[in-house]
Amino acid sequence: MTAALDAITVVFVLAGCFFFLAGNVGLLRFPDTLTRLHALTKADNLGLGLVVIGLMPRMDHPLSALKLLLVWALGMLAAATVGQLIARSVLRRGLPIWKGPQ
Amino acid sequence: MTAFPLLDPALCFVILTTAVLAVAIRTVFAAVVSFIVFGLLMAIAWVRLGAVDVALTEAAIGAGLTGVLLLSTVARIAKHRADRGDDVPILEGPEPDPAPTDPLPGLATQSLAIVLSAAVAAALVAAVALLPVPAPGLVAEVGSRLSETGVESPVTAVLLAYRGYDTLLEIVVLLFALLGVWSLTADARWGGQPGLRHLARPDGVMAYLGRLLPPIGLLVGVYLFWIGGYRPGGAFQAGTVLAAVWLLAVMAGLVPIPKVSGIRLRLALVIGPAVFLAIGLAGYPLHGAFLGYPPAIAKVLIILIEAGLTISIATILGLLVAGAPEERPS
Amino acid sequence: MSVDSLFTQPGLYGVTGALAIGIGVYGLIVRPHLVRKIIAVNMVGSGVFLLFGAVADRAAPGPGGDPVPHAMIITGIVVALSATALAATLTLRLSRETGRTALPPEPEDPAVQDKES
Amino acid sequence: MPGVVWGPDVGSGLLALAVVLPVAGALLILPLGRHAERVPHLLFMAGLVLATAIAYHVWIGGVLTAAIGGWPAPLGIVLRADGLSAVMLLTTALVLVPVGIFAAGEFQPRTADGRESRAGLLFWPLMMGVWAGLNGTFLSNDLFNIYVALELLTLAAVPLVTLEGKAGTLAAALRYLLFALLGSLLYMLGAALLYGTHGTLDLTLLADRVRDDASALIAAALMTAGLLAKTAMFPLHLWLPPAHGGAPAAASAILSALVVKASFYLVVRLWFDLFPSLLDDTGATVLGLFGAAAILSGSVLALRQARLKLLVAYSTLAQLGYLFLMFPLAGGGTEAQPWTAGAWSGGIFHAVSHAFAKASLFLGAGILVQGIGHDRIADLRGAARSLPMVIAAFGLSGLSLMGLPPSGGFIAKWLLLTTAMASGRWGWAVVMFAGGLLAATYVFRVLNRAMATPEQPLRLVQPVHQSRQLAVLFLALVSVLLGLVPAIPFELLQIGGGLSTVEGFR
Amino acid sequence: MSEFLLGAAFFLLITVAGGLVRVVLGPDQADKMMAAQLLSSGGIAILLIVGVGLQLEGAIDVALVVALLAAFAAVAFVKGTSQAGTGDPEAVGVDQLTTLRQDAPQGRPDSP
Repeated sequence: MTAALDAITVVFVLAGCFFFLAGNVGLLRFPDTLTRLHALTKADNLGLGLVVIGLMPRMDHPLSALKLLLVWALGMLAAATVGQLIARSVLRRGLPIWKGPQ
Repeated sequence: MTAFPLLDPALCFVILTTAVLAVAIRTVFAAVVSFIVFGLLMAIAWVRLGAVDVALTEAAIGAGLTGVLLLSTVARIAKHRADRGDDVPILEGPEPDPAPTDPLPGLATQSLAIVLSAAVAAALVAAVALLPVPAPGLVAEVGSRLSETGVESPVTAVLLAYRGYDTLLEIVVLLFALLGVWSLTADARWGGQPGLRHLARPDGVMAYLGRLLPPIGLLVGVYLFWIGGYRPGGAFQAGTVLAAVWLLAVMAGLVPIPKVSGIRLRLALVIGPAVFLAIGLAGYPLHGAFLGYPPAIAKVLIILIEAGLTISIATILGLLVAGAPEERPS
Repeated sequence: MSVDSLFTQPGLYGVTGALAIGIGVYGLIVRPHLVRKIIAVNMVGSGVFLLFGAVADRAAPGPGGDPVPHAMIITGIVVALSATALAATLTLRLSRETGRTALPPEPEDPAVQDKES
Repeated sequence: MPGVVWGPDVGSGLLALAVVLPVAGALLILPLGRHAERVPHLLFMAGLVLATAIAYHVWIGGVLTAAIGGWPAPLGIVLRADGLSAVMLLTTALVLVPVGIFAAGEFQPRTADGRESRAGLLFWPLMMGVWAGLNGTFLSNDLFNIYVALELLTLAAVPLVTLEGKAGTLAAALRYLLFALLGSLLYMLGAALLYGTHGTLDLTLLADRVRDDASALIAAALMTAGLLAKTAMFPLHLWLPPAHGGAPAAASAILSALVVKASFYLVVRLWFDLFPSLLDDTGATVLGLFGAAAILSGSVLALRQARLKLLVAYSTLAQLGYLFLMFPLAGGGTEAQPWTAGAWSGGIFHAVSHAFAKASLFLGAGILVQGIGHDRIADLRGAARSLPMVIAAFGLSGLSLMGLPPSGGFIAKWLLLTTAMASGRWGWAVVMFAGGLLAATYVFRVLNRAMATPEQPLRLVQPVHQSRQLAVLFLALVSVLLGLVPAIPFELLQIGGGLSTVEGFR
Repeated sequence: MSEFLLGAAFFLLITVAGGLVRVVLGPDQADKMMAAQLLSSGGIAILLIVGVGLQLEGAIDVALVVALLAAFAAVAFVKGTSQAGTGDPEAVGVDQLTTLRQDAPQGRPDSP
């Protein structure tokens, strides 16, 4: 039974790490601010969620598992709202917007 | 103990890179951002060193509040430059940076700085190397007398029982920092609301965040306050989280900060140190010494002190970040 | 004289603390902008606390460590924040009154204006 | 384990009160706001009574120690009051009472139209904070607790510099804050290294465990460098004149007379109690050279000042130099000489008499600024006629600065000079003579300008209340009185002092 | 297992450190702040993994505090860029959105 739980942890944490890598590559490679927002709000949250799911079986008390979920929820809430605010501030300040690969 | 030997050198290297960035990076805003990242990595380093209490404090105060304080300072400096009609349009255009890069001083000062900082760093590395291997510490003493303090978490026992006098002076230091900040208001604005008046779109995302996060923050704050007795946590970390969410509600324009001359605000500031002082003086008859807690009721006294401290710390830290009153009192 | 103690976990963090102090001192002297000086002072503070934490970790390795230095570091961080808040407000006031964000080169005469009748 | 405090060791019970009283004062004044006029003066009086009680208990019962919370040394924090701490506590309380009376004329919590005044209200809790920081530093026997007390002192003193809201003082306050913060961090770094090596931060325990090895030297160097920055000693003195010159008179009196003395007191504690054997010739001579450079540069710069407050601020730099001459004369690793105790007492004596003289000078300068509208030395003609008591106080304090009999400064310099000559080190004696001469020039420069008969009598811009002039005169008289009856303070100083016994080192 | 977890933390640390490049290069302040946000969410993951790897129950609380305060720092930044500290980015410049809609023919109508 613990081998199965360990396997879940390994798989999910690795997947989480992959999405964090994807997020970072996105942050560095994307052409303009608005597209980079995807890296921040999408890839990272998925990475964090997978890591949280991967770590949940390791928790000895169900309450700490709940706390892990709260951390993930907070992460998502922060990313969503901040992404919206930054996007609106970028638009308002009229920064150059990438119009596709001319 | 080092299950994965590569993690520590990597963490140290990234910490030092962020430190160099915070000093050497071109613009002031980027320096503040690097400093926020530095604070976060320090919190990870503290967890790696097993000091979870310190990690909590560093994450809440070092990375959190100090970062926000510096961010709002940079923004307000930009506002002052804009009000003065300086050339740099505030935060418009592709590379809007409020403060242009400031020139480095002459060669003499730079070389002096390099020599001095290298000397200090080298002396310290030598001192670290010279520290004796069987390191003396007070772990045993703290553990042996823990039962008399009525608290299980050793750090809370040290903070509030063994070295309670330090913590009393520390909350007084915090209060005097606030008095110092308030003393910098213009005379005409004395008595007004601290910080800038904030307005937000009623149905916008800011107001939504201002309504949603504070309850969660309150929950986390009370949780941190309560577990202070058993596990890492306590008044300082709880106070910081409460201050942060209170400021969030203020930024969302939902909650007005009470006036500086308001009596309720002043009592909230003073209650923490006052309760601590009263219990300290009660220590004379109860236990024969200042801040002496009789073991039987030590736990109750410590919880009382922590409750007072949490209220005062949350109020003081919130007002410290909000800054000196800038609004003309209505 | 145990140089190899530098490569154990506490030694490593102690050296990082020492180097962070060096970087902070350099930044404090070289950078004229006041917000950067505040950052440099905070960095020296964090370096001192990291070095103190490494010292504590040596006393009792593993989770927990020596609680006395940990309590002192928590006090130090709170004191550092209050000093930073005062320095930031002074900087803001200087920026609003004089428009400068750096200290004047040599200490010019403090404005003890004559209260001419 | 916890002896009943009301029994024989009443004295040790009082120690904690010396810090609790100012803190309680600050906490009381803030909510009272407009209605807190008389509270500070009552507290200053109570503080004077408390300081005398502590000094009395030290006088009859020897060194007092009080473990806070009943926790013994390595674990808890111990407050310790020996002769030196008792003298410094008394000086602080004795300087604060007249300064409080003086400041009452300038800082009222309630403005004329009944509103609460910013500076008027905040001045008093900040003074209480400085007082708590000072008492905390003088009494604490734990290195980290001293760090927190020093931070409280700095964070209460810096806002005093900018309290009058003048734009010029902002840069001075910022420079002061940055120097003080760096100083405190270096000090804490040294304390951290000592904890790492010896496992405790209690001074008495550390004094037995410290060996003269490289790590103790590095820790001592770091702590001394930090404290030199906070004492504005020669290489790190840039911040003091604009800060003390620009601050309001009552605040600059406290800053120059007491706040810089706290870090000097700690350097004395470090070098004479914690690392007595480490104070070899090189270390002591370096400190002495810093002192000599401070005397000469401070005095020369004081001569060139056009404004009285800045002249007095630069003279603080010079007089601090004398204090650091004590290290080569009293320490220096020379084998126990009968006169080394004299140099140690001479240094402390100079610190105390300078505190009274400097407080009187700054308050006098404050009255001049308020009375005749300016403090430009060139236009002081006729000031003696219109403000006789202030100029008389200026003369008396000048005596103490120059070190002429019968002032307290004379006794201090006499002790230092005899040690220098008895041990054949003429260099320090020459420096002291030069310093005294330069002090004489800048004091007399001001005096004869003030005594000169003006063409038309100098009109007072604003009448100065009698009690404020009496406060200035009282401080100058105490500084002179110290010279007339030095026996009692001399004996009090020797109790429990590191270097007090005549045969030199313990 | 803790060997694997700390190894994962090491990998995360390296990828997250990559974000520092954006802090240096980032043309606009928003990019730098986003990089900081990315670093902090990566930091939260590292905290969780190291906490579990070292059996430190408190590390989850640290992650909780970091998550809460990261949002707070981002809001402070966004407010800083709007009307210099007091306004709300959404309250301002609604008209600019309409101009955007004209010159972006293939874009979806922007939902306010």
